[in-house]
Amino acid sequence: MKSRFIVTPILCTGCRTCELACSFTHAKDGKVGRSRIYPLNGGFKDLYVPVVCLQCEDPACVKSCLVDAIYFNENTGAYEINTEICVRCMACVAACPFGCSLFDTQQNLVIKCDLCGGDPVCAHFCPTKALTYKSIAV
Amino acid sequence: MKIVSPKQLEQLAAEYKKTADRHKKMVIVCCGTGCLANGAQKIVDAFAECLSRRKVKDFTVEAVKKTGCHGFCEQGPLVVIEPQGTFYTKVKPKDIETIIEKSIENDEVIEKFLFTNPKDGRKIEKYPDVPFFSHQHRIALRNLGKIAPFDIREYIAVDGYKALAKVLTTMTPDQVIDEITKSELRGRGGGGFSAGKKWRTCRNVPSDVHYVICNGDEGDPGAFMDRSIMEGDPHSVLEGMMICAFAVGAKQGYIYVRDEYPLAVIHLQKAIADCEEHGLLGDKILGADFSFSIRIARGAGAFVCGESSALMRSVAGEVGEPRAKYIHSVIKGLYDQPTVLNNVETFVNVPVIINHGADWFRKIGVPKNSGTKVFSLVGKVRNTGLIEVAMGTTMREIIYDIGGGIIDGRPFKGVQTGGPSGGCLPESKLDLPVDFDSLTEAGSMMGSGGMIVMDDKTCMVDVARYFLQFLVSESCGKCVPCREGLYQLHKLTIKICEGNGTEVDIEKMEKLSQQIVVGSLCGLGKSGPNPLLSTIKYYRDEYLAHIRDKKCPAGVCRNLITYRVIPELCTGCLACITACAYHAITGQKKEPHVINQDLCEKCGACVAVCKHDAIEVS
Amino acid sequence: MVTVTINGKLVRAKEGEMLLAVLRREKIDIPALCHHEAVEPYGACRLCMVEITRKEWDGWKNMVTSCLYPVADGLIIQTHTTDLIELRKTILDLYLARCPNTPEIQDLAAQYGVMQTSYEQVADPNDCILCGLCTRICDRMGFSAISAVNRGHGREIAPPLKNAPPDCVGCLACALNCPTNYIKYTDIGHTREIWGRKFELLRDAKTGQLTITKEFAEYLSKHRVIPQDYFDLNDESHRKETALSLGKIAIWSREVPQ
Amino acid sequence: MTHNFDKLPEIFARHPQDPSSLIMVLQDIQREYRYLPCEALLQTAQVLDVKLSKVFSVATFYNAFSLNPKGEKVVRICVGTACHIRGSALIKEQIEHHLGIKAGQTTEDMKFSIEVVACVGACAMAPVVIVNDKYHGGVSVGNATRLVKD
Repeated sequence: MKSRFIVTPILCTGCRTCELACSFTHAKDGKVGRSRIYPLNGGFKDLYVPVVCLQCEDPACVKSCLVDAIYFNENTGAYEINTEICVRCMACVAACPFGCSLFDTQQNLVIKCDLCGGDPVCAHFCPTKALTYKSIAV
Repeated sequence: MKIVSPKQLEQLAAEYKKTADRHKKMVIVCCGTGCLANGAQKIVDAFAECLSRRKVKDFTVEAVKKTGCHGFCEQGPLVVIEPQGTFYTKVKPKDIETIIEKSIENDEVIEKFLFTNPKDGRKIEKYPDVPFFSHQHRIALRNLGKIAPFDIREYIAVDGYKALAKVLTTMTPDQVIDEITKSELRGRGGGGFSAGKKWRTCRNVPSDVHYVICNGDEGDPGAFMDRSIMEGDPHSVLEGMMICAFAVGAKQGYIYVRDEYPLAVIHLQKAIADCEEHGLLGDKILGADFSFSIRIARGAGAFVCGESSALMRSVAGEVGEPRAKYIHSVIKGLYDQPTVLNNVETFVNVPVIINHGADWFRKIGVPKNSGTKVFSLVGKVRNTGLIEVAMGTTMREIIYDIGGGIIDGRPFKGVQTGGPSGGCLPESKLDLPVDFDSLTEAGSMMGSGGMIVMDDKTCMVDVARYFLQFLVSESCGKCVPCREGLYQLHKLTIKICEGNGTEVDIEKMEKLSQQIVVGSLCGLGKSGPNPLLSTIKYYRDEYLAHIRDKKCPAGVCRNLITYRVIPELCTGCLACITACAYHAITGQKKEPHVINQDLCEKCGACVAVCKHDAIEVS
Repeated sequence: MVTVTINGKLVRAKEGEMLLAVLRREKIDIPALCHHEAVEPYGACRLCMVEITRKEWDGWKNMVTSCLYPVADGLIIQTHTTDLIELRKTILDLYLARCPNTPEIQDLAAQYGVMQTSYEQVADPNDCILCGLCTRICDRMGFSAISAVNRGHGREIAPPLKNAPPDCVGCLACALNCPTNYIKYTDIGHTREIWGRKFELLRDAKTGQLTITKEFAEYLSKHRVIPQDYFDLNDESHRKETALSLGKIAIWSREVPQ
Repeated sequence: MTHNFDKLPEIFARHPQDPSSLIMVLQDIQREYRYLPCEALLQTAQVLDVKLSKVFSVATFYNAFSLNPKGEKVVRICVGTACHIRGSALIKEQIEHHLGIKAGQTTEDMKFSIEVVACVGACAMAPVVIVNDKYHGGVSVGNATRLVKD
């Protein structure tokens, strides 16, 4: 059993509540640009997909990191960035095909989803339940 | 030919001893770097040339032996006629004919080549009677000047590799270490750490690979004992390393040799090749279950590479930058493996200790400082050269009995020991016994054994400035206190030498020195301020003379002196006019000359050439 | 786990971890200019020195660089004794003589009450404090494009032969981690210039801050086996599209059991 | 200055081709060309599999290496302690003045280079000057400039 984000695009309204929740949790100032999650327009009108780190099985970000700053947190199942080690070369930012490794210009840090320690806040706040976080059999 | 057993080695030694005895008459020509510079090779060639023309009974060219350094380099080239032991100094190629005719064919002594004792002007005939040699106790230098360094047979003939055979056949590694520990042999490279303890620690580190490194990076300016040993007795170094390797379980050894010592590299290479050929290096040495090989790593001119962690990085082909040693290099050294690093002189002592036993060794010297120490006695002393004395000998004995006192009978001012990490000791410390602990207590250091004697014409502020300049240029530049601190100390000494110093500057230097000692990363920085601190401690008056009176009592610091011709003494010989590079001296032949103070750069060339002491410094 | 005493307070720490990490965790303000977690501790700035002792040392104390000193049980650590403050003052004073106009050094020195250097200022000051972070990080990344050259007081950081460095990929790790912002670079249009070498930026700097150079991307795809097309994203819209399509597949096919 | 780099492979062949040989390879190159030509550094980096920056770093760290061409005669003046006490500074000044260059420089006609070296281990003969590996001991003001006559 593993916990995963479950996304139902049909329910997503692009309201950006997840972004706000994320920003408040991680940056404490609620600026939308500093969120680790962002809804993308799916090409059709009113079709949105919240894009967030998939915690891939063979992650490009980890492979691209030349200083081994991204590590797997056994407790939460998230790949996290050790900001102390990170040298901000942005290799992971460029390597992630989903754009889920982001650069925060204000803090001068590379950020990515860390699953809020195992219980992602964004999923709690999704008003339409387009984004949920559940245990599933893999 | 491979020697496959200790027994075979014994037979060979006996055989070679006989061969060595066969030449009843023998001529020994010192071919250390000093004598070579003075033309020793020409002497050897002249012997060969002369003997090809002239038949001498019972004497062939093979009996002319080129040996390593005798230590008495200043009097070179040195020639010793055996078996009488007649000692000739400053021999020239043109004299060879005479020497062969008189000394070899007719056993006469030629008075004019004999050494004159500077103390009483008497000629001394025999080699061991020369005071320079008679006061010495030679252990590390035992073979120097006796055997030809590039002939392994000669080394075997003087019981070479006997200690190795003994170790391989009758001792366990632990017994070897016990013996060395019991002998209280301390590292001769400067720190004075117990060699036995070091070996024990290294042996106890569980690892498949152990290394032995011989530190031949004699960086201290003014010291050259390691050079002479490596050049004159390379096999002793190798034997010491092999015994160490056996004790700690190492299979690979390195000798790190300074770039400035090309001859040492050649001799060591030859010695290693000979050993490999004779089965003394490689697999199954002397038929025992012991394999060891040695590689030479050449340094490239960096004083900081005398520091163990820097040296190990340099051996690995990297920049010689030290690292902090909270984990000691004995545990994590070369390529992060346990490594024993000892100095050349330390290794040379090892075979003797094994052969004669720890108790014998401990009887030499003083308690906790057993054995002997080699010094290079240089500077303003009459007999300069390499000497070896028992630990605990006083400085006075060394300088006055062996060294023959100060040049021109001038007053003694100080002696610098320990190189750039050591300090200067004044006359009041002359009766200090020379050993690791006493020197450190007096604010200096044993170091690798440089002993530079200074007379009243040496300015102590200038000496401090000189050492700081050396350290600034030799600092690796990694940590701040050493890189920036020593630089600032150097600037301050320059300020004082130029007469712009204040008394506050002395305090400032003392305070900064203290911080450098505490704050630096490696030994270079930690001991860097020693020369400065010791001169401030013992020669504060001289600093004050520079600061308060704007005078340099020794007449060295240019801004504070003037040169003047004393007309009564000047003979008008024109010598100073020719020597002055700045055309500051004018005058006619046989008339007193005059120095134009505006043009004078105060280089002192005129004083150096004036034979009549007609130029005064004030 | 081991227990150490820091300024009189008992603190638990992992055995073998470096003292500085423990001090930082305890929120003790220890200056360190040459330290970065990504690289091995170096011990060059000497500012992080602390005083250590043990009960059994009978009052004997030692000063060590905390970035390099592994903690062990029973250590008693003092971080702000008079001696240590004096030492830090001296070091900052020396730094100021070398880098008189560097704001980072000025600020730190001011914290310790050193407003200007009491030593002779060097002739041609610049902002480089020779902490070696740039070269060490470059080594760690596997490029080793730049290195320290010369030695002693004349030491400086430079690319080989002082020409455009052949091994550089323009990742900016050196410049971004320089504590005094001494290493200069420019990003203009699609061109990045650093160490006198020009690089082509893969993405438009105007549309996003996600910028790496073509050389870096090529290095990553070759040495780290990341598909080249992960980087072949020359503008933001294209990237979003890819992200979305890949995202769909990944999320729906792999994660949700139907 | 152009060189024939045919000798380089021979130098490389003398040593094991791994990074630990770097210093010794550079020494042999220095001995051959009396300085380290750019091209030689590039080849060394390639052959020994060492980054060029490391080669450059080593080449500038150690005293024995020079990146500038040296004159036909390299005059090395020992400024070790023993030589200093016995007046090597004066000898250095005389030679510098005679050749019109400072230590570390080379005359324009590429005939002479002056270098200072911190102790060559011939302290008993101080002051020492070495001209192209030939040692001259007990140098004095009178004979110093004679060592650098053509």
